[in-house]
Amino acid sequence: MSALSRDDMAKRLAQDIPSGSYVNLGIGIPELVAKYVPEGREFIYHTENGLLGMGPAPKEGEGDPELINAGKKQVTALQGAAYFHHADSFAMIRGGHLDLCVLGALQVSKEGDLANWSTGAPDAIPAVGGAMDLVAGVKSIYVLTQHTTKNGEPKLVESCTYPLTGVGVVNRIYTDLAVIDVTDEGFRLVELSPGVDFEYVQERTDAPLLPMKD
Amino acid sequence: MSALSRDDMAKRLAQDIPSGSYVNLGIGIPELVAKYVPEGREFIYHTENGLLGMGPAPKEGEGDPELINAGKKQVTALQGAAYFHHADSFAMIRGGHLDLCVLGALQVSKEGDLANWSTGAPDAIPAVGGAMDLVAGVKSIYVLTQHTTKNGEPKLVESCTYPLTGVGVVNRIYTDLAVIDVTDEGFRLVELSPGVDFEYVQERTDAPLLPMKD
Amino acid sequence: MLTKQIESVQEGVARIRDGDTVMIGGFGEAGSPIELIHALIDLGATNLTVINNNTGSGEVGLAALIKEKRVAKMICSYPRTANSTVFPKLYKEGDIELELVPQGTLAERIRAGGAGIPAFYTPASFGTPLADGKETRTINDKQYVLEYGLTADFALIKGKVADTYGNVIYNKTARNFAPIMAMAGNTTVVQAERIVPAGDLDAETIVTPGIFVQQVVEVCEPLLESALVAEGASYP
Amino acid sequence: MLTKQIESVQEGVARIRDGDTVMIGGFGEAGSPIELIHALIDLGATNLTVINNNTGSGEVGLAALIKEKRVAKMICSYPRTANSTVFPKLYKEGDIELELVPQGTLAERIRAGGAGIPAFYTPASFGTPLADGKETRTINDKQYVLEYGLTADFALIKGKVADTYGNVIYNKTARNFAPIMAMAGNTTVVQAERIVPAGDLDAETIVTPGIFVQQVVEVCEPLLESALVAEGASYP
Repeated sequence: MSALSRDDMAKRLAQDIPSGSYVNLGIGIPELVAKYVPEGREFIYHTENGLLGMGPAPKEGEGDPELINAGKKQVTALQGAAYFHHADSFAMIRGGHLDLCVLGALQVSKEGDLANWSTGAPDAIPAVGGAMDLVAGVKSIYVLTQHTTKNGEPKLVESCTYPLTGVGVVNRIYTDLAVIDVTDEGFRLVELSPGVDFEYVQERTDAPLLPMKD
Repeated sequence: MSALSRDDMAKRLAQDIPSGSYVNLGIGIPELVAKYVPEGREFIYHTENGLLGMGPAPKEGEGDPELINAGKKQVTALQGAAYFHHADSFAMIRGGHLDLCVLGALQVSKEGDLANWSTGAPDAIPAVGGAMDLVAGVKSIYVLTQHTTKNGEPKLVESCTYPLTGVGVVNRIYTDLAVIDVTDEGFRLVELSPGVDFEYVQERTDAPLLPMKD
Repeated sequence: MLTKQIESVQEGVARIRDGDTVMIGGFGEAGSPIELIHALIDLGATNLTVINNNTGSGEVGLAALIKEKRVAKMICSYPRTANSTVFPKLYKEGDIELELVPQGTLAERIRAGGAGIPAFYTPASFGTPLADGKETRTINDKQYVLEYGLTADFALIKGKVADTYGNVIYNKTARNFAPIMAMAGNTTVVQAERIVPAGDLDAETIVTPGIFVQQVVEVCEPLLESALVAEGASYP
Repeated sequence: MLTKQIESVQEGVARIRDGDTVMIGGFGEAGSPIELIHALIDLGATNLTVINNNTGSGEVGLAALIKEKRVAKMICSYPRTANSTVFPKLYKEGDIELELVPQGTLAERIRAGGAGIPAFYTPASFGTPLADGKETRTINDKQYVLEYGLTADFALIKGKVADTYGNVIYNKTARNFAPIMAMAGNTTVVQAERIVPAGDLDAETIVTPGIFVQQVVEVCEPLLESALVAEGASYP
């Protein structure tokens, strides 16, 4: 069994983004997607703190502390970029103008419910950011995550036990083991990672996994 | 009896606007107010079609058909002006950011109800423009109007018979005969035009007129 | 390199179908995308619902579209203006439907539609005939009317300069409804006097970010509605 | 000639009173009006409700205001970030109240407050704990949560250039919440790196029109939060 590395997971997901898409990448593994834009394609990145046409991190010493992404890291603005205020930025999100948002997950249910902002631990400081708006408004929500937690617990579940980010919002899940669609019938396998078999994925998924469609 | 001319009515009203006020002038007699800004004061004019810092009509041949006021007449933009879109323009209006709006009237009731957009005639083409938003949002609403209609009928009434523009919105009325406040007790005289007496105004007002406060 | 530039106004309107809702920018002639409107007349789509602050003037542009009986319903705040005769005539004959909306409510409904806000409360029109039959609500002792967001199949707008990514800047008060209609149109088509390569516009001064725009077409010297009306022109 | 220019940040915050609600611009350090915040700390007003996307970092700026226990309640979307230790400590000790709001809902509530919209529906947070106890509604088969507009006694924001009429332009992503907070603040105070005479800014490129701004103060070389945090600085 050779599960994909984080970079290979991001690279795999990037293959499925059409050229010209407006994309918002969540913090963490999703950020890696920007490194793997397939040859000949162009994605336009949106960051919810007010920039469309976000580029990579600046060269050492050339950044502006007031040109940052949603993770508060310094970025650049590409040719054709535009700045705007927060209400306009979330108008883009909530109004369905973004094509794709890639997010990490704590849990995804077979109905597409997403939990990714809180473990519900009583002593945790709750913090949600823009995740609830993104899942409510962006046309497609892809989750990019390890298939299981560090302790080996399934993240793809019958029903989320952590507080929800959104109800029935996830369209597709890319993990180190497989690509899985959320369908009306539940989780359906789209693709196995090289050398991974169906049973291996099913064992690590806490809900029925439907086989690939012919 | 010497009722004020339209220009003198506008001039009288202009005396009561503090310097630095953000002002929206309705179409018709209200537009004349801009001609009579008292010495040493500065008003900033807002036009709901997207300009703050509106100036007078351009010189012959120097206008731009895309620089117009709410009455669709060519205007100019003064130093310090700003352009914005319609939603932002009405955010200024509805959000209480404008200090004063001066409007014409068909009728004003003693409770401050205003009717100024429709006579309710069955064959009329209804048209409301921005009047309902202006009366709902601007801090002070002054009505500038002839005291009676061309046929001599009172415009200041117990209760409006024409369709309303807003309920309880008018603060003060400037007519050719008098300046009148709308108070919790009803119409109260503030000032008589030169040579006009109280009874003359009361006869032409279809609701009790309270005398000036000492 | 991606580009949203198309070659003709005909291409810009080609997918508009009978029964579609079309937002058309402009406040009077300022910002009216007259070439796109004329292309829409040539296309022949009918039974349209059109959203514009007014109803056009003379017999060109929006007024011509209405005169050709392509518009089943107008949603606007002020359907009669100087030189506006076409709409009043059809309206009196019962040949066109009118939804009259206060101008600020119209703007906010369009902005809401584009921003994914399905409904909001506004104080405007409370207690007036335009609130008849509408849900109302008291919030902090003040009374409000519930209004719904507006979206459209197409938005046709006019800019001054657009870039190939669809970023747009405007000319003075021609801006008016265009930026919010761009947000609310499923497909937004912009005619601009100049199309420049992405990167030529300053990212700080862009009014409509390209994400709201699907197509841009260059119309270098747009017709002027008032000049056409003064000449007594009519379209087609 | 009118001017909104004041001479000091002290003057800008002088009328803030105990118990006031204060919106503070910025997303992390980008757009944080750190000199105005420090002046507010010096002023001593307490029991404040503060609206900001975050809770500051290190022990300068917003974090310092919180550390001095001037803030009774934070309304924000993301109260913990790198180098943010002050808020978490007070929160765990029960010494500060938190109203957690999804970032887009926060932005829309501020914009609504400034635009005279008392309430609106949004799909964000439906079915989640953040919608607990909130009114919901189904519109066109989709479910929404009712949210209320936010206003504030004061808004403290940072611009790049302001003119004496209060028109403001911003620097890159430092724009973030500032334009909508300017709308929602009863008194909006802007610190800008440069104040220019009215007319020096291009009317087409102004982001915040002066009507939303009551005072502007020049702070030529504003402190940088991340640099201060790196030095281990604390205020006062």
